[in-house]
Amino acid sequence: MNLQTTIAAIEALLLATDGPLPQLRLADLLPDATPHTLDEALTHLHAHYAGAERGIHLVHVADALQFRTNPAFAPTVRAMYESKPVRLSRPAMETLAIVAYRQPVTRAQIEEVRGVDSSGVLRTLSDHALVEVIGRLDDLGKPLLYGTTGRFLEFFGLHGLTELPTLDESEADTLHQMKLRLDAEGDHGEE
Amino acid sequence: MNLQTTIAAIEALLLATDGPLPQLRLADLLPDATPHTLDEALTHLHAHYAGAERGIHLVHVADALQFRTNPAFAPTVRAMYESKPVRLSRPAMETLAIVAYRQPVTRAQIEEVRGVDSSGVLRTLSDHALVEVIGRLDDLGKPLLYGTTGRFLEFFGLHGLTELPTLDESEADTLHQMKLRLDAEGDHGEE
Amino acid sequence: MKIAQPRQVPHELQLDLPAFSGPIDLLLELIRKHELDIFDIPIALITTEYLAYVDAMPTLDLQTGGEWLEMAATLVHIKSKMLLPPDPTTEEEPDGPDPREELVQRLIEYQMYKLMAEKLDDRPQLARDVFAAPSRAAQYLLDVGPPTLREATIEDLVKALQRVIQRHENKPNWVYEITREKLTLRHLILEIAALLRDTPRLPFEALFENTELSRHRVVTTFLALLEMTRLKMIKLFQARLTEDVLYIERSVIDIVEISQSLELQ
Repeated sequence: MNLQTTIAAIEALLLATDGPLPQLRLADLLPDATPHTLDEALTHLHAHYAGAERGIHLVHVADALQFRTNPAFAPTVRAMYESKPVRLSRPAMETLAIVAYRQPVTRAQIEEVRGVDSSGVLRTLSDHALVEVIGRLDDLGKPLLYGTTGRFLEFFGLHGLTELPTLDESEADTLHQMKLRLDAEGDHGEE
Repeated sequence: MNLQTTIAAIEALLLATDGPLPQLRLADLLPDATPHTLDEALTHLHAHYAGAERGIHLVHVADALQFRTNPAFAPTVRAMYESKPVRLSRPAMETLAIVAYRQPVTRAQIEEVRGVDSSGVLRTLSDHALVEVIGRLDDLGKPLLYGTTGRFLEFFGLHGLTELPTLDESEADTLHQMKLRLDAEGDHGEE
Repeated sequence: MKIAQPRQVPHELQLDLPAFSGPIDLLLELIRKHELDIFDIPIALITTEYLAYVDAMPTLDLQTGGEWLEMAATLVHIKSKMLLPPDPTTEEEPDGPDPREELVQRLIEYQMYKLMAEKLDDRPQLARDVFAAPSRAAQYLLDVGPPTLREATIEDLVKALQRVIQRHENKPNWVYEITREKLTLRHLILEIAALLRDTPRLPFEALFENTELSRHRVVTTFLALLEMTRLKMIKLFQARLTEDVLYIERSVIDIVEISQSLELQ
């Protein structure tokens, strides 16, 4: 299978797929293309479906590929759907951030940080398949441990958890300083 | 709106559309593009998404536009659908459970129980031939009634609906109360 | 259709507190507003403002606003501790731990996750900022039949139902407008109709397979069968060879539809 045909075949598969298409599946579905040709085709497609002047972008989510609309056209696409933007509420977003950065985490731990009952938001988040129970803590009452799902990666267009946004330097620095100070004060008390 | 942006916007709309997109609707959605620019953009796109070396073709269906896979790749696309085992999402599973235990049931009744719009999941479930329309409720608007299919039984290895597992007493009771409530609403019309 | 309100902030409070997702969030905002040093919070000022805020909440009771009151209590407690002279009878050093320390720790930690949440929120989100092609499965299904499903067990289905049920158990506002007996009859007719939809003829025993056998159920099943026979929806008959088997046969096509529209008095 030559490069041009491989590119076209991948285009067709990506249009027809019912969700992100795992790269491994791609190789299965195109057995006549050599790994090298596949790589070349993907490189071509990544370059081709990208940038401000394209309406379709090829994105990588959790080891899978998907065509998505360029975020710049979100208002136009929403107008077509005649829908309001779906927004996670602030409490949901906070809870999700805690789960994402601290997983595995129990509900009690989340509530300790947030200071409010979080059972409702956790339920909403699992209804949306953004978080799920990934185990139980070996502790009194064996509380459930929550983690993020594959859908979470898909939702935020992340390749993996390592791609989670980090605090920028000044933010991280401020927080670090604050913690240091807190520790120092905890050790020596205040004058 | 310049030509390049118009082309990109149309690309985005055609990727995201749920069915053929009427040309008139396109003009509505892109009020900043002049008719001339729109024409030019469409001419460009028609030339671009065509030919043996493309996996995506832009086709005209009556007065509407749609991206379709190049028919040459139909076997590959079919292979993708044939072999890829799909996992039912949590919302799909829940909806399926409601249909199974509560059939015949209307979409409104399902949504009443789930608290969220369920048209998408219901479509997925009928795409998978797990639920189907089995009649219409003799009520305002004659809403469709959904039930499970033969494939549903096959999928779960059941000989008949009577083989559906029973619930423990308190669960059964809650379910029963849910039914009472739904039936009551069914009798008195839904809001 | 009803959209569930996020539960962690009670509905009544949410009206008045759109900006704060909880008491810690409110405290952070008060600190920001007054440009206070988080390590040296004037606890009297903050407590007064916090209480004023909580006081302005339209309806606050222990059920809906527990966390807000709890924080108020914590603040008042810290304030009282700071006002008290060090207790000479304890071993505590005069410059013992600052009573505000734990609160500060919580504020900092919360602040961190709040920042993370904002960053996460800035990413393009599916169905909000970016859109994928909708499922084109239907187009291909005509050719290839429905897609293969990954194995799921009947337990998965039951678990799904249990989730739905559990959610409902906390829902207070259920209306019962119709007597249980009448509905049970209707419900059983629908159940029998659903069974007959797939299999036009059923042995009587099939109606009780895998169901809890109770007197009430058996009696109601009989009533349902009689009612359905009366309405000419089904026929009852016995097999000639094995005379002990009672069969129920569907005698209409749209049995489910007909059953659903039954008016039972």
